[in-house]
Amino acid sequence: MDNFYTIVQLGDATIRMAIPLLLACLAGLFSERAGIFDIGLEGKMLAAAFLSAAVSFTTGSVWIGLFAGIGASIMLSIVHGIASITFRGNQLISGVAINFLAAGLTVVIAGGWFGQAGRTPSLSGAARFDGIDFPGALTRIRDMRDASPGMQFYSELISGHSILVYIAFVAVPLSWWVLYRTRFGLRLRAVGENPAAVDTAGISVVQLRFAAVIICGVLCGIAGAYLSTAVQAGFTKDMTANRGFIALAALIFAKWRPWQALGACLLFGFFFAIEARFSTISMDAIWVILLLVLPSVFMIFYAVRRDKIDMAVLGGLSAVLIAIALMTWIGAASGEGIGMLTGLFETVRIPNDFIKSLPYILTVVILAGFVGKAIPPRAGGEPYVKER
Amino acid sequence: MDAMPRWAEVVLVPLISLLLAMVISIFVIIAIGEDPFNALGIMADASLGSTQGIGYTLYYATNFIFTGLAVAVAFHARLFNIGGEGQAMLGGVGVATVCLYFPLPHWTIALVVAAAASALLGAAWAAIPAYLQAKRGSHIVITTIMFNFIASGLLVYLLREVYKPDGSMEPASPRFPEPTHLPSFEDMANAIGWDAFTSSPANITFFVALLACFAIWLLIWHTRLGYEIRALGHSETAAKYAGINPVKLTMIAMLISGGLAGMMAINNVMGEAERLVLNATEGAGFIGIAVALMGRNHPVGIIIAAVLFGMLYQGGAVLAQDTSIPVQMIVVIQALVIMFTGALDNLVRAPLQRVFLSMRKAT
Amino acid sequence: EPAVIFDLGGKFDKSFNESAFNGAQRWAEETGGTFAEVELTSDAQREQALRRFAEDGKNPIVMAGFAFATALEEVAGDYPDTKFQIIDMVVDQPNVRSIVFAEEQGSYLVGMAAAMAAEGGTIGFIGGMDIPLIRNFACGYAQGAKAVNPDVTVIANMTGTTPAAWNDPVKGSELTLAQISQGAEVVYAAAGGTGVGVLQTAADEGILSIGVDSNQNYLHPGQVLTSMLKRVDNAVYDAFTAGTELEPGFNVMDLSNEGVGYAVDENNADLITAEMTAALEDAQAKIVAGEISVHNYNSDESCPALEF
Amino acid sequence: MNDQAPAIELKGISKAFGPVQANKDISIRVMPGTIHGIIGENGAGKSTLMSILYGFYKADKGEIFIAGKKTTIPDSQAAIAAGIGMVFQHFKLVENFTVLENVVLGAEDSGLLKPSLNRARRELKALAEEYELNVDADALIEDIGVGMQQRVEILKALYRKADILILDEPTGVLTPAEADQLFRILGRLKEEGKTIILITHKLREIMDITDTVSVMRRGEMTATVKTSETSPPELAELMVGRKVLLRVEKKPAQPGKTILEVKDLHVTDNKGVHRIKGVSFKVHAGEVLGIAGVAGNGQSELLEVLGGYEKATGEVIVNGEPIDLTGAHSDGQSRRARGIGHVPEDRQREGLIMDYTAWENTAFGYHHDARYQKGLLMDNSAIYQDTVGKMERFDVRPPDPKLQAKSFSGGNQQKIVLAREIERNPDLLLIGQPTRGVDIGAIEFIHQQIIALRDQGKAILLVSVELEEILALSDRIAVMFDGQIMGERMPDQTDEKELGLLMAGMTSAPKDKPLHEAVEENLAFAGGDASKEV
Ligand SMILES: Nc1ncnc2c1ncn2[C@@H]1O[C@H](COP(=O)(O)OP(=O)(O)OP(=O)(O)O)[C@@H](O)[C@H]1O
Ligand SMILES: Nc1ncnc2c1ncn2[C@@H]1O[C@H](COP(=O)(O)OP(=O)(O)OP(=O)(O)O)[C@@H](O)[C@H]1O
Ligand SMILES: [Mg+2]
Ligand SMILES: [Mg+2]
Repeated sequence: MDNFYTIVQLGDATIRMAIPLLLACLAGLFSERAGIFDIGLEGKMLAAAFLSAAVSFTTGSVWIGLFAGIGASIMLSIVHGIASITFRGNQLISGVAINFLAAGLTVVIAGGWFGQAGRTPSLSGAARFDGIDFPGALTRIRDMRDASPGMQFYSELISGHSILVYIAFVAVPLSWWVLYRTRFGLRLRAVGENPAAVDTAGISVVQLRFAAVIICGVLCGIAGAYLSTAVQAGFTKDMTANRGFIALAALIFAKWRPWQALGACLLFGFFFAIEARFSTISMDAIWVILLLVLPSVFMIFYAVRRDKIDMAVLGGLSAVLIAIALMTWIGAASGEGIGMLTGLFETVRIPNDFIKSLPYILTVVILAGFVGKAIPPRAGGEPYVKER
Repeated sequence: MDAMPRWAEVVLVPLISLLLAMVISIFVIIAIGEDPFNALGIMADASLGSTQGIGYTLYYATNFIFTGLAVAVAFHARLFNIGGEGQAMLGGVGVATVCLYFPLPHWTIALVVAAAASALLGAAWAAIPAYLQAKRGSHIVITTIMFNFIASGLLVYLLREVYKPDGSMEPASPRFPEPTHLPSFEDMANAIGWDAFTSSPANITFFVALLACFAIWLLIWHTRLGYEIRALGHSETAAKYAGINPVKLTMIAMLISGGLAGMMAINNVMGEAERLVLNATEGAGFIGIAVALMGRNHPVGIIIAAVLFGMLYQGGAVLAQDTSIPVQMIVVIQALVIMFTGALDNLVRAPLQRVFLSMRKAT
Repeated sequence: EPAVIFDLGGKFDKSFNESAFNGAQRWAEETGGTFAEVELTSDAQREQALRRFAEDGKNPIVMAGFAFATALEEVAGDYPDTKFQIIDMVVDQPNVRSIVFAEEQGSYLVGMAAAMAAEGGTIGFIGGMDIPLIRNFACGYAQGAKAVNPDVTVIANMTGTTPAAWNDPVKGSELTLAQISQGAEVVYAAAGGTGVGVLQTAADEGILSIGVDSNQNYLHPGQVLTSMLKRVDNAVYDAFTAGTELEPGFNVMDLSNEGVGYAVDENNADLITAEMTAALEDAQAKIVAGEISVHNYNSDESCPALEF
Repeated sequence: MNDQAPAIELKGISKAFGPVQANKDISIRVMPGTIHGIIGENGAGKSTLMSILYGFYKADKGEIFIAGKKTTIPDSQAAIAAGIGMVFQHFKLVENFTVLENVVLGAEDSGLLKPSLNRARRELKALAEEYELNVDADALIEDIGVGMQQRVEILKALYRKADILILDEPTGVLTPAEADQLFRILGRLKEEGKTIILITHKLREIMDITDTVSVMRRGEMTATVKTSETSPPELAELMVGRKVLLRVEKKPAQPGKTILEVKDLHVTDNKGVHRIKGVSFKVHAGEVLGIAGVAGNGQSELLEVLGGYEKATGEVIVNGEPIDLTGAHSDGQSRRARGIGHVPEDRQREGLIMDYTAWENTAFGYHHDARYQKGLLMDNSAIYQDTVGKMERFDVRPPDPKLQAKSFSGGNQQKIVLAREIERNPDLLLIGQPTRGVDIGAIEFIHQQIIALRDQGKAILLVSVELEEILALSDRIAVMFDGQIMGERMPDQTDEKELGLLMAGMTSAPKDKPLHEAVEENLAFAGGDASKEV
């Protein structure tokens, strides 16, 4: 029962971690499906997080704050659009610049506005999104702990999230429907694949792409507002903590499709939930060693059937992993009176720096091992140039 | 036939873009209620007004030259290496390891050994994203970003568990032994009896960076390897036709790139801090992207852009101390510079082209 | 003109740095003087900031945080006429005043309060960056709790291992939820800006929390049990008041000189029962008198009451 | 002829792309119900002019009249509204959309897709019946051959109710049977009163089906004549500005020893499609072996394998020694070392680095040559000097080695590639599509070079989709279909009709159904393979 509740809670944390990723991921989906790459998701979320908190605090209404946050995000989207659509600039660079811009401006403006560089005052009451409690649901963790599993599931996972969470979940089928079932979606997908086809069909490439980046702005705005007004009660500097980049990785993992994006974001959310919950994980040395050695063996087998580059890179990586495994073993066995064999069953603590890096490591592993070559929208990243 | 002479493309476009970025920055400073000209004055004075200021500026510029070159080399192969930050961290690990655990008798030897170690670890850190891009098609932008995060996790671990002296609270290595200390500009000036660059961090690594620029210039435009790297960058299909192995070239270009980013550590870790600290790279890996772009991926351009960003850094740090403008103002200015010179360059180029075209027609 | 340099968490971390700022601010208001200040954004700037202030003739220069130790070692000798004060760390130089706080004593008292408030016998601790300094907080807290209730369970978590851990309210909130699900009824946040998230979540979930450094009772009236006061503000205030006459040397701020303590005000008056007040005052007297000795984690990097 | 208003009248159209004046003060009238041809050298401005009419580019100056009414065409939307449809030189289709989605794109009825798609499906069926334009509405564009893709483009125009149809070099990628079928359809459209503008480099097509023809040169309209009153030599002269040899003059071949022998070659591409299914043949010194075939039937892969950038199984013997088909020595460098030169099919994507200067491109693939080295560095000035000579001998215009490859016209780009590969004096020269999209002036020169090389006793393997070219240059002709060689013919003992049948996988004309249908069926059968991008 306790275990079940832990799982339910982990699920709850997963949702909390996944929602901003999901919204940002869908944002990126619209933009990139229209052929505009956007590594500025991070910056847009950050700007939205700041402005929504700031305006919520000032007006006392979180809804006004939400719209302000969305507005901030849309503004940056338009900047990105002007750079990459109107002036056909480099989309990656524009994205990098937007990230810097948001990181700097939020702090500078917060300093001017609230006299506290890098944060807004705490929000409370109507200035913040509260959880929506479904009928009959328990609201307190202490009550839930003693409830039945079904009740735990209902109260923790189904009920009690803020409205933005439900909006994010609804956004998934909605995005799918818009992309695949409407005229707008058809055109949007087409402009990301071959803008010339859209152009010669008599549709404005520029308008369509601007529409896409603005949708991207709206979704990023909600993601940012969620962080500062629902999860937290106020803005702190750099509070997006690289979620924009993880969302991009999720987008690639999902191969630019909405339902898969949901899956990818939940997975990444889960990694972060684990990271946030278990800052210390201990296990028997043998498991650690196996976890290091087995992939090494697999990689070596994979490499020997291929060329020199595979052998060098994978061999090197395996050597490092095996060295770490050996060191773990020796470390575990080096205690007083512990032999090498019993050393295997000593409990070792996994460094929490590793656990903190785990989501990133898993992202790479997933991209490398399970996604294969993700083919982005064909016109993605390239400005549409008719005449030079 | 080009629409514009080359000098206009290379000099005029970036310069006007830069001016535009400055104009907007001035408006931002006015908007937060400060005097922009006073602020610019402080920044100019702090970065160029004294040999000490210049020493700081060149110290930062040295970092940016390395990361800028790193980005540029990868760019020539059409690879976007955002991982300079992580690669530079690993470079720091390399420097710290040789400086702390190898008995290096003299700074000259230490410099060579540390440069090699930092380049090696930087390259190793770039190897996996490069491999994944070349062999598995995993997007290098994403993987290098991830490797930045992983590098910082690894660095904290190493600092705390390996390098940190017992009893210290700070996750940082002890100071490197005396013989590994590199001569700073101050030392060099004093040696010739000139009292200058007092306690500024610029050091001999600046010259190593200039050397690296020359080497990269040779590599890219005067060697077969450079020829192949550029060919791959321009057209992978054509490269294949010519018998160039894209996988191999992708690896090589990224290894060189990672090595250069790693070598930044001899400046900041060995030359300045003389110990390894957590946040030593200070975002230089990201600035490198802007520097490479502004410098049009050419070593000479990179030197100029690096010095400019060095001035921004140094000027900004002093600005924050002397006024109530937060340090992040500098981040805003950087963003504007990157935006205008990197992404909005057509805003300047298109009208300029028209001007040159009409001038030509008129004659 | 005196100067203060804030550490990476930033001036408004609602905690350590803010406390230092408050001290400086109070001095400025009372004397009408002005002071210079700077917030650092990276480790590499420490030395530069110190040197600039010293060269500009700022005196004394106060820095908030142990991380300045290395830079100060380096710089202090070059400016023998400038007085420096470092907090939370000892730097042995003739012109440096080092101030350390007996955090374990203050934490001991709030640990007692926590154990008395927690009927179920489980309390939590959330630290910022995992360093000996913060472990000392946790250790004192656990000792105090065990003194009241030997069977008490203390769940301790650290937010992270980098300075970013001082500023990660989202993670703080997650850790709080985890601790609540493990039964925690009071959580003590010694985590700088991260604590904002801890206190927020505790309030949202209807459990009690304990603030740190400055008085944080006001953040969620009626829901913050108390705050462990670490009077960094006093340390800064005193240094500024002493001005160039600042006396170098080593200084411990503890219960006896009100360097640490716990906060009672109108926001938590209802939470602190008479029984608690009696027990806490009794313990405080005994600590000051040396009858109770609270173990300092830093003395031997171990803790009798808690395992990390 | 009559007093009817012209379907289209352009007056004084000018258009510059930066420094390039693509169209200069062009005027043209096209009468309704006629087929109007436009010819001209590469870069003469034909596509530009038509793109202006279709609203893809905006003219700098000039007026457009549709059916006598002055019309402004700011974008393609306006052109479509004015009843104009255009099939571009490079198709404008979304590769991973279905045929149906491509047809509907931009012509949807409402916000929701379903109704539009349903209506389009019905209408497509009707159009298909009316014009014999069969397509599988649910096939993905990337899965169908270029002939089919062209049909989709035509259907797109008809679905939008176009009265004026512009086709830009439509036959470049078609088999003769497919081209015939296209012209039949055009004939029927004309009968219905629709107006057709046809851009082509093939004078025979002009003579066969157009009513009038306009000639463009260097951005200007040099002549408009009635087709019935002109002749190919006259048109060629109008285009190029001098007399052009339309026939290749060559002596009979003197085949020598076997230079290239291919035995049972198999190629499977990285998608797992079996591209070449057991091909064997020989090429001797002093002869040209021509390989004919519809694009996508394995000829490209054949060249890629021999050129060293596609892996294969089987045996390939050059000058008596086998070459490595999979291992470390199967790359382009090793091939060149074995005396194999290669003019690739796609000069812009393979043969040249478009952003490299001409002199840099001269070393491309040969950059490891000892004579281009100076110690560890490359000897850039040696390469430069080399280029000056090559440009002169091959009459590359402008002869400036510092220009980037992309600033040369297609014909001159091709000359740079040829100069590089021919002057290397290879024993075996692989040539793919030597004159694709190249105008007749340059074609003449390129053909002469190929024959000259043959006469020096070199072996030449020529791949081309142009049957005329194959017939003119080859000493023997092999026809590929679906990854196999359907048969070998001597050029003087065969004709386009027979080769066309072989290219569609048939050895004799079918009796039970029209030829083009059978061709279509067969090509569709090979369809999975025939989808390779062209
Ligand atoms: N999109 C473009 N932007 C700039 N210049 C172009 C562009 N397209 C063509 N050119 C210029 O046009 C000139 C000739 O190009 P064009 O495409 O007409 O050649 P071509 O002979 O038609 O080649 P091809 O046979 O491959 O179609 C060159 O100077 C080239 O630089
Ligand atoms: N998009 C473009 N941008 C810049 N210049 C262009 C562009 N397209 C064409 N040009 C220029 O316009 C000139 C005319 O090109 P156009 O494509 O109309 O020639 P064309 O007659 O169709 O040639 P081809 O027979 O090769 O198709 C070219 O020489 C080229 O310089
Ligand atoms: Mg053309
Ligand atoms: Mg054309």
